[in-house]
Amino acid sequence: MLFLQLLASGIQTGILYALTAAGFALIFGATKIFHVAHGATFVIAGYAFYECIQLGMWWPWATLVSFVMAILAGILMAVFIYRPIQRSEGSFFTVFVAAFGVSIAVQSLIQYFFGRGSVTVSSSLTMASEVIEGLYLAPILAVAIGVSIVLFSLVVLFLEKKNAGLGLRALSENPGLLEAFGLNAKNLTVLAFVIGSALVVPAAILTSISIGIQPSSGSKVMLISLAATIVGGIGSLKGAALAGLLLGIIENLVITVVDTQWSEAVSFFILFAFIMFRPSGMFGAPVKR
Amino acid sequence: MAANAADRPESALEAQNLSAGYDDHNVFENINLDLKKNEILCLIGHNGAGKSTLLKVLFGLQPYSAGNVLLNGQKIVPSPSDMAGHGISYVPEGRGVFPGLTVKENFALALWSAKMTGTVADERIEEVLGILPKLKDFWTRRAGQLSGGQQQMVSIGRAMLCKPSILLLDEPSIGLAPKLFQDLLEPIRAVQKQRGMSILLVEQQVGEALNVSDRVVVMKSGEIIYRGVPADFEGDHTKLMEMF
Amino acid sequence: QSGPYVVGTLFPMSGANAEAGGIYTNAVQLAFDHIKEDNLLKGNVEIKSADSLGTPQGGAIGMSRLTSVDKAVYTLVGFTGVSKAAAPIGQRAKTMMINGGAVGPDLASLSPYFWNIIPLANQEVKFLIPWLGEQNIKKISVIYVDDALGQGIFQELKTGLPTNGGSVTSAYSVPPDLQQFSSIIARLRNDQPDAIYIASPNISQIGHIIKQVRDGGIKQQLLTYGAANFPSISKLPESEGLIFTSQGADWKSDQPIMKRFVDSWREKFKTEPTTYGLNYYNGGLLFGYLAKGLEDAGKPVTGDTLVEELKRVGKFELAGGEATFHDGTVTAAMQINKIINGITEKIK
Amino acid sequence: MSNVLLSIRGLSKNFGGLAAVQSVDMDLQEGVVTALAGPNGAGKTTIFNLMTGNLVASAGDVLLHGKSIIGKKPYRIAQMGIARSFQDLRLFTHMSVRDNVLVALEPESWFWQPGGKAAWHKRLEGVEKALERTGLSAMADKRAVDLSYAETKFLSLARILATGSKIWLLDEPASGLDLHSRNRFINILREATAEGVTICLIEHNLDVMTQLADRIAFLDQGKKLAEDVPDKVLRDPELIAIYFGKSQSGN
Amino acid sequence: MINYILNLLTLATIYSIAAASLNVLVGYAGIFSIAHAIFFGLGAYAGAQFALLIVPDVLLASLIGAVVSGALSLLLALPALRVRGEYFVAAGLGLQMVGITIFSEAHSLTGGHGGLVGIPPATLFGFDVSSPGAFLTVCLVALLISLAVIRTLMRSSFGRALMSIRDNESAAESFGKNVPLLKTLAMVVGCAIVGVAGTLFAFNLAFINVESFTLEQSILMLAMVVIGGVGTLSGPLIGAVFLLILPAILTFIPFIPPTEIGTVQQFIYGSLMALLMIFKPSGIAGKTGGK
Ligand SMILES: Nc1ncnc2c1ncn2[C@@H]1O[C@H](COP(=O)(O)OP(=O)(O)OP(=O)(O)O)[C@@H](O)[C@H]1O
Ligand SMILES: Nc1ncnc2c1ncn2[C@@H]1O[C@H](COP(=O)(O)OP(=O)(O)OP(=O)(O)O)[C@@H](O)[C@H]1O
Ligand SMILES: [Mg+2]
Ligand SMILES: [Mg+2]
Repeated sequence: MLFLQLLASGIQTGILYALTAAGFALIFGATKIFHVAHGATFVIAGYAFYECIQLGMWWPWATLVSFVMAILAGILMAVFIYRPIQRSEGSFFTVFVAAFGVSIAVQSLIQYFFGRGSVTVSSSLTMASEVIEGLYLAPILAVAIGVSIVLFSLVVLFLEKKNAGLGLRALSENPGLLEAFGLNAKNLTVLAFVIGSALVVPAAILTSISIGIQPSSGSKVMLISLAATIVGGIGSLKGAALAGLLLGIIENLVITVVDTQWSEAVSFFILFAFIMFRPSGMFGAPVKR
Repeated sequence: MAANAADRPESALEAQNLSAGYDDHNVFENINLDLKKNEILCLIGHNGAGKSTLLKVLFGLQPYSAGNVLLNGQKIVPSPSDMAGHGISYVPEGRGVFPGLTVKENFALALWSAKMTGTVADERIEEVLGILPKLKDFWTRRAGQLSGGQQQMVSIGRAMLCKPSILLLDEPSIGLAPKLFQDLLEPIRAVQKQRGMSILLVEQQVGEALNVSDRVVVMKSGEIIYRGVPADFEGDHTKLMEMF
Repeated sequence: QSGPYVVGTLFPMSGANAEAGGIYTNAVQLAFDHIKEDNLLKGNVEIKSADSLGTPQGGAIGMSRLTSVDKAVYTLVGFTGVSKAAAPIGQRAKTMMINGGAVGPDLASLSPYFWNIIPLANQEVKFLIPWLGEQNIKKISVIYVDDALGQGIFQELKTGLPTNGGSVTSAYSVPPDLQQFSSIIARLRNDQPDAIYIASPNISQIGHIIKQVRDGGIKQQLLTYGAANFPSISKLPESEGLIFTSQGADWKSDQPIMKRFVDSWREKFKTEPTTYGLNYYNGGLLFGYLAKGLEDAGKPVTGDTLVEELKRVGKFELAGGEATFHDGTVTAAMQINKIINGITEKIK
Repeated sequence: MSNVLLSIRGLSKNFGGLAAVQSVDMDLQEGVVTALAGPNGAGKTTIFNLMTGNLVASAGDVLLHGKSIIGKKPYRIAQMGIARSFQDLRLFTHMSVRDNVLVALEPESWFWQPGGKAAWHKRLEGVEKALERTGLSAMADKRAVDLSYAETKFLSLARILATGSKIWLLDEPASGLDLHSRNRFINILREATAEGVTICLIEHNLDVMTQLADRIAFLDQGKKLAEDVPDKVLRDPELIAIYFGKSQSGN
Repeated sequence: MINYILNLLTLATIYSIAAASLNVLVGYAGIFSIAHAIFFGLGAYAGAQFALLIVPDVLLASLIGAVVSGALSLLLALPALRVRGEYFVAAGLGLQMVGITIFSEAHSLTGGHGGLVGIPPATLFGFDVSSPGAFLTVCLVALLISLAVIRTLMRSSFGRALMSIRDNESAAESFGKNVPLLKTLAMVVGCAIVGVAGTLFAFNLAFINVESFTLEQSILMLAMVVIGGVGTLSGPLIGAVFLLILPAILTFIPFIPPTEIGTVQQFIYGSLMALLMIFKPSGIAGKTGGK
């Protein structure tokens, strides 16, 4: 029963990871932009939702506002931070440091306007009850599963049916050539940021309900997203999502064998192990050396 | 063979007094080039003459500092997506394929760019595979795993997909075995004759290129120093090559 | 010489623990407002704030600035890591340091210039254990961060509980920045303890644990230490019924100093006062008393003389009652609180 | 009969189901320029990669001075005196032209090179000589990325020239060059062979091939179909059909 | 004032050493490490333990710090030899996170979260060098030596070999470069130097715990290198001074209510970082407009 319980909580954690990781993976996979500020988008989405609820808004509207804010944040960063840097041939690390700067700035802005503590949106969805003997589940688990399945299906469908997925993959390989094909690399970059940032929204909302969100929540999101992206295989959206789910489950299950203070480090052990023994990740193409 | 007023309506893509370059230096200034409808125009010149730059400017990949670009006699400011929309294809110098995508996916991308779907798309693929039958052999392999020449084949095939009315080819022969180069040029020439297409061909393999060209233009250090027809040289192209 | 006396504050003003820094700063400010109103001192007091970022390095830079640029003679600090990094710098510069927030037991002996105006955590647990015995709460599970605070509390529980017939049934050590406790909660459910003690230096983490434990359907009594005085914990709906120790602070007391503190706090900050606020308020007052003593004796006000004065007097009438200082720390009254209908009430 | 420096025996390479190279034998004789010709995808580059250890052979052997070097790491093989160029050049893009060449002259992978000051000066001299011969002296301080196309081709050659290796494997070194540059290129290679360098050359340009090659090995679909002096190979109607197609057969 | 400035300068000097050593990995060898704070920490713990248990001689302790950090850098070399680019960034991240957990749990070596307290004042050959001025001098000398070592190595064939690997690994191999060996050596050199910086850091603070070796620290060091100018000698120094002095200067901004100081400072700090990268992508000391 303990196992089942841990599995359930693992799935819930994992879904949050999967959603954020998929967003990060999509952006990174397509644009090669190491979007460290993905965590900032997460925090913005979470606070937007919280603030709207505080203002008495009906939750679907609040969700909508949260989507708009996150997507807007993504687009702004793509256009005003990353584009100028990439135009001047900024290296991987130039982008990294700029994105890091943005994260700090966003974090302090949120702190300034919303305070430093953790905020939580109260909801009856998080109250667990005994479903079967010894297994406690909260309705939010079902919501999370439902939302993530719908969202992933939508995104995957969009990417595959609309050829946009192909465009994004091509973008990751050679944006210049994309232009020679007559496609617009800038628009595709923005598209990647729109979808990637949108994916983070449900995760942010679920987190603000189930755990609570604070200005500094972004960094953990970023780390796990990054780990899942690599474990899943760079360029594979499904891989990242599955890896996120898996990391969440393992993080929970692992405490049956190791002490609790190690549970977080285990995700990174796994990351390390993957890089050592299967650098292409679960679904990636073999790494070219 | 300078363009006179009567030729105007026939022009497909034209550069008028065009100047362009990089950061600090101009590669060419006040250049005039007129690609007529249904002709193959061969542009040759030494390394660094500015041929690729001109092609890039015409396709909108590179900004120009002065002059005009005319498409079918209309003044335009070229941008890659517009040009593609107008049925103009460009084959860049070097490996013009996405190495991580399969040949099929490379094609799908080009079809997407040309907004072709369904049966139209299938027909186009059929036709190109008819021109370049070898493509079938590696249809589902990643382009990056192909040999240099095979990649070049994919690149040209892809450019033919959107049924282009104008084709800009930048040194398609690099890395191609002579037979393959011919195998490539001949069907293109055939298609061109059959349904009409303007081709601007930049080449170093002057002999082969002249065999298929209608006109030839020589560029030297950013200036056009000669305009003529292949017959001027009666097969002895060394004379032409010594011009630059 | 009569001032201006420079008093420094070294609190985290940004980052995860900035909430605490804000409250501490307000409290110190309030104390000096009162000192000024009373014309207690001849000299003016100037407050200089430095952001410790809550990290040792930030603390070191901030402390070094306070001592050498601002020439603070008296500095209020908080947080264990910061205190440890600041103590040697303060000692070198002969600045008196007062901690009113961190409760790691190892803070007692950092430096002769370093004094705690807050009873350290082990004292709180010592006070709690007999009460647990009375309530027949025997089996305790502990969720703790493996630092001085957590260890102090954990050790105290482990040795203290058996004397009252209780025991620690299970203990979970967690990293200080963990936010997600579902796996621990699953195991807690199996442990079936009578109560769960939460010992983390990270205020938002305590909040996360409380919320997630309750959401997870665990109904057992929750226990923690004085950190629950922070609104982000005490105002959580899930904190209903939470029991925690803190130093004695009877907000309804009619001791004039206390009454004045409580009233002005409510008026000025529109929130309920907390023991942390109280401690730093007292930290401010303490400086007033020490400096006054020195002024009266015609001595200069320096870190050295302040420490001397503290040792000489030993006992001070501060908000909440008389406080006795010895061995680098303070002995003060303790109390047990329970959150009932969102309000913190003293139950013992 | 001249001395065989490098030879391959029964060399094969499969990529998944694709037999890119099938049991190829070939000898590179001292001072002889051997051209590898054949249609695209014939396996020419793959043979180079097998010889230099960049790919691991599925079967067969590579012998240097009669000793097997199969399974050795690329850097070991390079240190044994085999220098190669790449179809896609692979310059050290952000280093200066001079450093691009200098680095090729410093084989020791340690904190310092043996030989002290004297050796250092000798290396510098080597660099200047290589730059001069390839006509790059004027742009020695430019970064490789800032070179024009033709210059990058010559830099790629300068690196190899400087190593002092006696065996060169050149993968389409002159492709895309104009007539003038091509002739310069051919001259440099001629000089090198005169100094005793053994060259194996992949080339699609007939001019270059006929002007340089002493022997041509003809490959198709991973198999070696012929190896002989150019006159013979270029007269074989079968090969011509494969390589040049019909219209060129009179050439 | 003077002591504060000395203190800041000391810290800036220590971080300059750290950033310069990271530059060996990032700028020259193309090894994108974001676990540098772990090696900084290894040096700090090793040096501090040596000072606590044996003798607080800053030279000996630094050597110990360098040796321990350099030796354990082989841990990082392992993945570095297998993967590159973003994959290696992720490996570094894994090492960083696991390393922090180990630092927090290895109580007997690191003092856990509580850290190591009471590191004795530094001495050199028996003389006390713990006064701010003297210790700054010690740190400056260490910086000069580190820079001299780095400069000599990077201008030698070793540096060129590293750069050739950075630019094109397979080509470097084809010119006889033993890539795994060179990468490992670069790693050992970089990490040994940061080990020295770590030891000096421990002496300077007289107290160390995990909070000084977190991912944020690693990123801060990286930011120093990038903001200063990757692959340049002076870049890391400029970056270190800039990123350490800037927040200190920001504390002198008047008119900010004390409760908001931190927030405003952080906002300015973060925005400046982003803006610098937009307008000076190759770093302050880097060549402009270069591609
Ligand atoms: N990205 C660039 N930045 C700066 N200068 C460039 C760039 N690309 C080309 N050039 C310069 O512009 C000039 C023209 O180059 P271009 O590529 O158009 O020549 P080309 O005629 O196509 O030569 P080739 O036959 O070698 O392909 C050359 O001097 C070249 O060095
Ligand atoms: N890494 C690889 N994975 C799979 N197949 C490969 C790989 N490298 C080459 N091939 C295949 O092996 C065959 C031989 O390729 P190779 O590059 O040796 O040809 P080549 O003779 O050099 O041709 P070209 O003249 O076009 O450069 C080709 O069919 C190619 O697609
Ligand atoms: Mg060109
Ligand atoms: Mg090849």
